[in-house]
Amino acid sequence: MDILTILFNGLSLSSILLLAALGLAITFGLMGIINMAHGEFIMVGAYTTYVVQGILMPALGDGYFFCSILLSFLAAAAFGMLLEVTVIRRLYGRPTDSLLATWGVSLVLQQLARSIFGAPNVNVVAPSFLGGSLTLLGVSMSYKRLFIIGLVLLCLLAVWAFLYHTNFGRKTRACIQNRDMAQCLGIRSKRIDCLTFALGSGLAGIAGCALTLLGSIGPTLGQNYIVDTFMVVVLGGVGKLIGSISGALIIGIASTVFEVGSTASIAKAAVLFLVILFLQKKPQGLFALRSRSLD
Amino acid sequence: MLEIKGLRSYYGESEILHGIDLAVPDGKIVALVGRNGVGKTTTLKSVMGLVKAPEGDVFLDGVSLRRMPPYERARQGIGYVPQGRDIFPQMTVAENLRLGLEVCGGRKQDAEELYELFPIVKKFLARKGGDLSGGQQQQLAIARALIARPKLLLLDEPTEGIQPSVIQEIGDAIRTINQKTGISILLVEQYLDFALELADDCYVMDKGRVVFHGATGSSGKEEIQQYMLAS
Amino acid sequence: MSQQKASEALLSLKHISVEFDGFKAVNDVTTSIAPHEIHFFIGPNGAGKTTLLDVICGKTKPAGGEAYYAGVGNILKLKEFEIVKKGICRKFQVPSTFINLSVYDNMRIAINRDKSVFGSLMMRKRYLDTKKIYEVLHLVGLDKKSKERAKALSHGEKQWLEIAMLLVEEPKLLLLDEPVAGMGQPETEKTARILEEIKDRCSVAVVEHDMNFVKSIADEVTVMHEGAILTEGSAEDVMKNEKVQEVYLGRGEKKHA
Amino acid sequence: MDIKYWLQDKKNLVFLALVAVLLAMPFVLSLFRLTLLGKFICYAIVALGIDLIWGYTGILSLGHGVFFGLGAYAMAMYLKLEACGSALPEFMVTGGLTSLPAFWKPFASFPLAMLAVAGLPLLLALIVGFATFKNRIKGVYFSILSQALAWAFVTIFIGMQAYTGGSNGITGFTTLLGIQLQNPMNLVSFYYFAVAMLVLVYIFCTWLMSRGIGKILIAIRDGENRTYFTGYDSSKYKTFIYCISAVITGVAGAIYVLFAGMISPKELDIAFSVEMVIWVAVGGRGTLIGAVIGALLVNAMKTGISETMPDMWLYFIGMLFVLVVLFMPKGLTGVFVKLYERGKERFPAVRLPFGRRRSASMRGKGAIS
Amino acid sequence: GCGENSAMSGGSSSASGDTVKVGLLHSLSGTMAISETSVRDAEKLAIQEINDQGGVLGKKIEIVEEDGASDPQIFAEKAKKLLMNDKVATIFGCWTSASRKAVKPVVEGANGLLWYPTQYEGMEQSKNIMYMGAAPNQQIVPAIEYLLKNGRKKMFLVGSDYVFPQTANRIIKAQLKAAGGEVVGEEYTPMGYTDYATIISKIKAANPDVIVNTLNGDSNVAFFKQLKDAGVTAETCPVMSFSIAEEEIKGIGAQNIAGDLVSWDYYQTTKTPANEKFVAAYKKAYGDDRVTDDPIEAAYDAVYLWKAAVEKAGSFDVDKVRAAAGGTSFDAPEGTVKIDGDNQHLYKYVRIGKVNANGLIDEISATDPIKPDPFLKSYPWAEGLSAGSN
Ligand SMILES: Nc1ncnc2c1ncn2[C@@H]1O[C@H](COP(=O)(O)OP(=O)(O)OP(=O)(O)O)[C@@H](O)[C@H]1O
Ligand SMILES: Nc1ncnc2c1ncn2[C@@H]1O[C@H](COP(=O)(O)OP(=O)(O)OP(=O)(O)O)[C@@H](O)[C@H]1O
Ligand SMILES: NC(N)=O
Ligand SMILES: [Mg+2]
Ligand SMILES: [Mg+2]
Repeated sequence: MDILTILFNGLSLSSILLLAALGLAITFGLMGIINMAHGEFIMVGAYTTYVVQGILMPALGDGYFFCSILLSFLAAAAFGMLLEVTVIRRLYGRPTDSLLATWGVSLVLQQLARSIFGAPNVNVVAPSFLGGSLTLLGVSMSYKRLFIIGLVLLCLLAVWAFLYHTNFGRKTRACIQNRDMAQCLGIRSKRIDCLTFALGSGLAGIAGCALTLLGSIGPTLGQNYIVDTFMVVVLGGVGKLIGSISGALIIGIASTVFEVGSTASIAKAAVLFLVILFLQKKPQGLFALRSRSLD
Repeated sequence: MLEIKGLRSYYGESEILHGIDLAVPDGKIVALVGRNGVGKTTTLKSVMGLVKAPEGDVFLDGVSLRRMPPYERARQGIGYVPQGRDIFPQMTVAENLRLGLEVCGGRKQDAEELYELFPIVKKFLARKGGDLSGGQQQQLAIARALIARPKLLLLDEPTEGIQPSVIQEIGDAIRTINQKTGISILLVEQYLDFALELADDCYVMDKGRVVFHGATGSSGKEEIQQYMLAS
Repeated sequence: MSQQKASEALLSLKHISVEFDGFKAVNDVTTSIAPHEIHFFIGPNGAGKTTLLDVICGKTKPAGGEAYYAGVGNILKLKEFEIVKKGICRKFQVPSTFINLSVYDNMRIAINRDKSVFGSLMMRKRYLDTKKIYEVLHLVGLDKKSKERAKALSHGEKQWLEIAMLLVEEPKLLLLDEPVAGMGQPETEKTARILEEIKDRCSVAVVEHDMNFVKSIADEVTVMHEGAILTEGSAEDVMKNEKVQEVYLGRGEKKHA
Repeated sequence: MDIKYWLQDKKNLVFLALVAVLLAMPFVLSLFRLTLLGKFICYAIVALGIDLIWGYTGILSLGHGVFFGLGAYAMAMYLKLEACGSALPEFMVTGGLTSLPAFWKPFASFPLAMLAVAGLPLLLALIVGFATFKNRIKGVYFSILSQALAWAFVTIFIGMQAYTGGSNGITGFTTLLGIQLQNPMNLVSFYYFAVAMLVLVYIFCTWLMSRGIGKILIAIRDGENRTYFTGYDSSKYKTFIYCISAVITGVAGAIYVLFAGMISPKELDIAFSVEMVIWVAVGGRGTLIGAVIGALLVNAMKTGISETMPDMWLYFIGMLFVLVVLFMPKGLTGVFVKLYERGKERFPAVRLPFGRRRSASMRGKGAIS
Repeated sequence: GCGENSAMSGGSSSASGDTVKVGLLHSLSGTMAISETSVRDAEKLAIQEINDQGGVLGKKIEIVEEDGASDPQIFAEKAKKLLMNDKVATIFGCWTSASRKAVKPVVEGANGLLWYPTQYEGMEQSKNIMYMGAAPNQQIVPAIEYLLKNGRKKMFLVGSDYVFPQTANRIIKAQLKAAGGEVVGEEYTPMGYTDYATIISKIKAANPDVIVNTLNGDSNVAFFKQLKDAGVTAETCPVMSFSIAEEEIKGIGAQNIAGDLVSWDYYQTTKTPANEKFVAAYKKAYGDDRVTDDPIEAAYDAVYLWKAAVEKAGSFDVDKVRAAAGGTSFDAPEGTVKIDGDNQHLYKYVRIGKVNANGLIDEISATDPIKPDPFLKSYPWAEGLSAGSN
């Protein structure tokens, strides 16, 4: 296999990982919530796409997919908001507790999907303009993968602009860093937290929508992404977007390279061990947040 | 301006303030002093709504703050400089300042005046708040509270950890601001001389109660000092 | 400083520099702390005083320089806890205690002599230790709160607890970062008394902005400015220094009465 | 340890009462239920191990299933070889092996297998703990890392089918040192053995936490950086307690195999590892007794609900976790302590000293520092 | 009061009163619920039908259902519970080999009976299990023969890192070696794996005549979607799958798999009178959008075969039912199936199928019932693959 193919495959895998992890980079990386239900939010996005397809495809044809990106975002965001208001809100600053509670939530959401859509997988028909692939320099690049790379760049840009170049983003970061003080500056921290969490969840929804292009849509869909997405965020360094980007790139490309030389199982285990080893050198991830304070 | 009436505050089950009465008249600087652990910080936090205070009430310009969450209170025009500064450590100095403007909707406002008062803040605009030295953070915290031009400023030990020359500057700054803008100030201080020199009025606290209230004239000063030593 | 003094110093710092992303927080600092002296570090906010203490106690690794500790040698390569075991204890600018343990347990953890895992497996309540803990707690006025969780102490009380924890450890060199910040007049005086008292047993390096406090007990004062040493000497001497007055004390230093 | 002192702690008395109930169970329960309870007791032992590192030290491991699995696999390998006699285990044959792999050979010996039950978890914990804690990997980083570790181990165990039985795991045991595993009387003996181990481990844990080290672990949980400056090498403490916890978990895994009659990589998995933590959370972290009660209760409920509502039980269990975290942050033990203290206030006459010694840890919020 | 009672046998006390208890043991949660819930539904349908017709030996069947939760250890525990606590007459359950291997010692210990509905890798035989799915010689071997016959000699093997695929591929390799085929690649991916870019690149580089796919569950969806986009078509290089039936095709999307090959004993389109009735009944019970497939049908058959065996034995007693089971036949949707008394597997039809654009499968080649040979004893090339019955 030539190097360009490996590179493209790695890049493609990275983009998928990043898309799946982007929401987590916000809810976990910035807000400190270990959201074990993140995978289930991805699932919500995927099922939303399925439902939207059923309703809109007859009318809009392939165009339904663009609606479903938006609606997946909104649906997952709505779930996120609901979760924030009922559960997460009480758990800020208690990361382990957030982990346990969201684990419970993930069980409930999985079962909910089973109750509503049945246990078997459902199918989403990808828009026809994304079928097939482009061959460039001898590398066959499927349009779906190119589309996902584009989508993740777009999401990144939006999130980055939002967090670092809007008032809301600044308020978000303030709340995350010191909730009480933010309130004392007139910031409605509860609302901000809620919206931020909804944003992170919504991004998971977009990931779910995009993943219908490549993978299955079923109640356990989210479980496949839990370890990978957390690794991406942790490897990059919690709290840094640039960290998550490089985390995804490293894991994606390393997985692909290993897989070329060995098997998928070995590659998977090897990458995990590699990340674990790497963290020994850089315990706070690639892009650590430095801080002078004790603890 | 600010009126505290019969305020009782709790941390969990334990009552810390046993009925505080205190008033900050319009445009005046009022000092609140007392030994360690008597509840000064708790009083300020109660005004901001950060601790449980089921009994008593706080009025700002006659409006009861009782049912308001902290951010509402801030929007009523209270600026707060907490003990320990509470700078946002991962944000730049500039961003910390911008956040000070949230109270009035995040509109940009001229900060030149503040830069004059605290040149250090301007010098380090691009540095992360958490990397500043203790004293630098303190100055940033005051600047952050002032930037939105509040009606009432709550200062919790603003001289803690500040170099002597800057203490004087802070003192001057407080006085200047007070005179120029008519802002009212409630100042908690351990550094008695500093407090008494600035304040028009002084309250002494002990064990969750106000034990003395008087003006800071030369006669008052001695009396206050006595209370401080005796309590 | 004289060559002779350096040789008998408890700790001598040589050409210490610290950089943060190209910013020199401490720049080629050379000084020493003699046995049984109270050595103050003063200087403007951001001068690098806290950073210097960070270097001594192992929290920050310097870009260059050496720190010789009597009988041990260069300590900059050691880990924090190893440095503590050599008898250098540190109080932080923001009080830091074990908030979920009682005041008493905080003290017990500090007083424990054998700090290895095996040692603390065997750690027992010893009558003498308990007695000493209460003595020290009494000294700082926290004996009545010995059963309180450290979380429930006020800012000033936490400062005291931290100091008390250092005292029971019987260090050879005590590093104090703004010990009287947030303390009232009487407490400040009490701190001064305590420091004078323990001076017989150890050296103390103090960072402080309260000039009265400095004047009352300083044996030696080092003034730092922008990462470097501006001047050194007795409290009287340095306060007379014009440059010090300009960058640090300001016009009406005397008001600080 | 002073027995009088030990008995003064109400929690220990509760434990003794619980043990009395457990001892009576063989006379009450059917054989099937007794085996089930035997499994739960193994879980309770695991929970004690989790409580040591999470409840007291604040290290959240999401990969303890690996230690459980290592202990269990060590036992299972021994049992399998005993069951197969001189023949090759069938999964090796289907996997294409013609002779027993070298690393299996020691497991033919009972003493060596038992050594491995404790030794393998210990070795792994030592390596992982030493490296990660020394490098100051902590908090969520450690949790995620341990989760990845579990994932990697599961992948390897499944992938090496010819050597580990793959996703089938190892099944089909007959005897242990010639004792029939399925024989009812023997199962009752195993049950009593499990209870004895629970008591032993519990006493060991209370002893450990009553020493100075208990306080120091809490100090590490609440302010690890400060412990360096008080002269403690916290990484050694963390490695130590992590190893202890791993060994306890491994031993529990080995006993568990006797009741389950099999082991599969599912028991190394993240889901199972998270469940372990949840048992402790439900019972109340940092109390030991809470861990035991939590493990027994959660599993009893899980079994009960899934038997009555096989389609719906996930809703109940899922909601249980959420509700416990939200409304009982200190778990059941916290609720009981509160009720007890309320009662004490109301009826001051019946004042009893409620183990003040450990109260600090009980109140701990137990965040991963 | 029921007639015959032998205190030691697992089944007898279940048949007290007017009902007889049977256990249904499938994963209703976890990853395997995707496949197993439908199988469970088929069993319920059969039971419902039997009860409507008056039950078995005059007794209505009472269902005790348990969730195996996709965890072998839970399967073992629940099987124990069904046998020892509920004293069910028999168990219909499991899907994965892992769950079957876990339940096997339990049914053997308590002398219960498990009716296992799935095709599997063979190399096993237990007197306490009735194997309703295809043995390797009823699915894998004929499929490979079919491929070779059609000139597809270069094969690329893709499977999940799991027992069935690994064993199946060992069989295939042995078979190819004997028959002159060639394996040009062999890849395994962990369960739940979703990114097949690299493997597809490897496949393209190896340029096989056919891909032999033994992936399990979710991975199939990802594999086919991505394969299609990479331009590997059924015309140039078809995929022959062993774990994909109509139900899975719904999740994959017919457009992604149309034209590819499968090998089963039964399809929804199989033309028998019994199947017409079965498909109609299944859709009536569970909705028109549901499909039937091989494991669903096998599970359905299992209940009826059990009924036939019980009636032949005149008893629910496991030993008697087993003794009577040999030779018992049923007019199943796939045609008449018969229990082989020697190894308790079924005589089954083998049908090679091609996925059509509607997501159903068209039969393109079929055989008469083949005798089950789980250990492939009748194939000389398979010597050394099995370890005897264990
Ligand atoms: N989070 C808390 N939980 C419980 N008790 C607390 C808490 N914070 C403070 N206290 C208690 O409340 C009392 C008053 O504390 P407060 O911080 O208001 O004192 P202060 O007057 O500001 O003292 P200082 O000058 O030392 O800052 C103290 O005795 C302290 O023990
Ligand atoms: N981690 C860091 N990253 C960047 N700059 C830092 C960092 N730590 C310290 N600094 C800078 O180094 C300088 C020295 O800081 P230091 O805390 O040592 O001052 P200080 O003398 O203790 O001041 P103060 O009296 O206000 O406490 C300051 O300008 C500070 O902003
Ligand atoms: N036995 C199977 N198909 O897993
Ligand atoms: Mg205070
Ligand atoms: Mg400092």
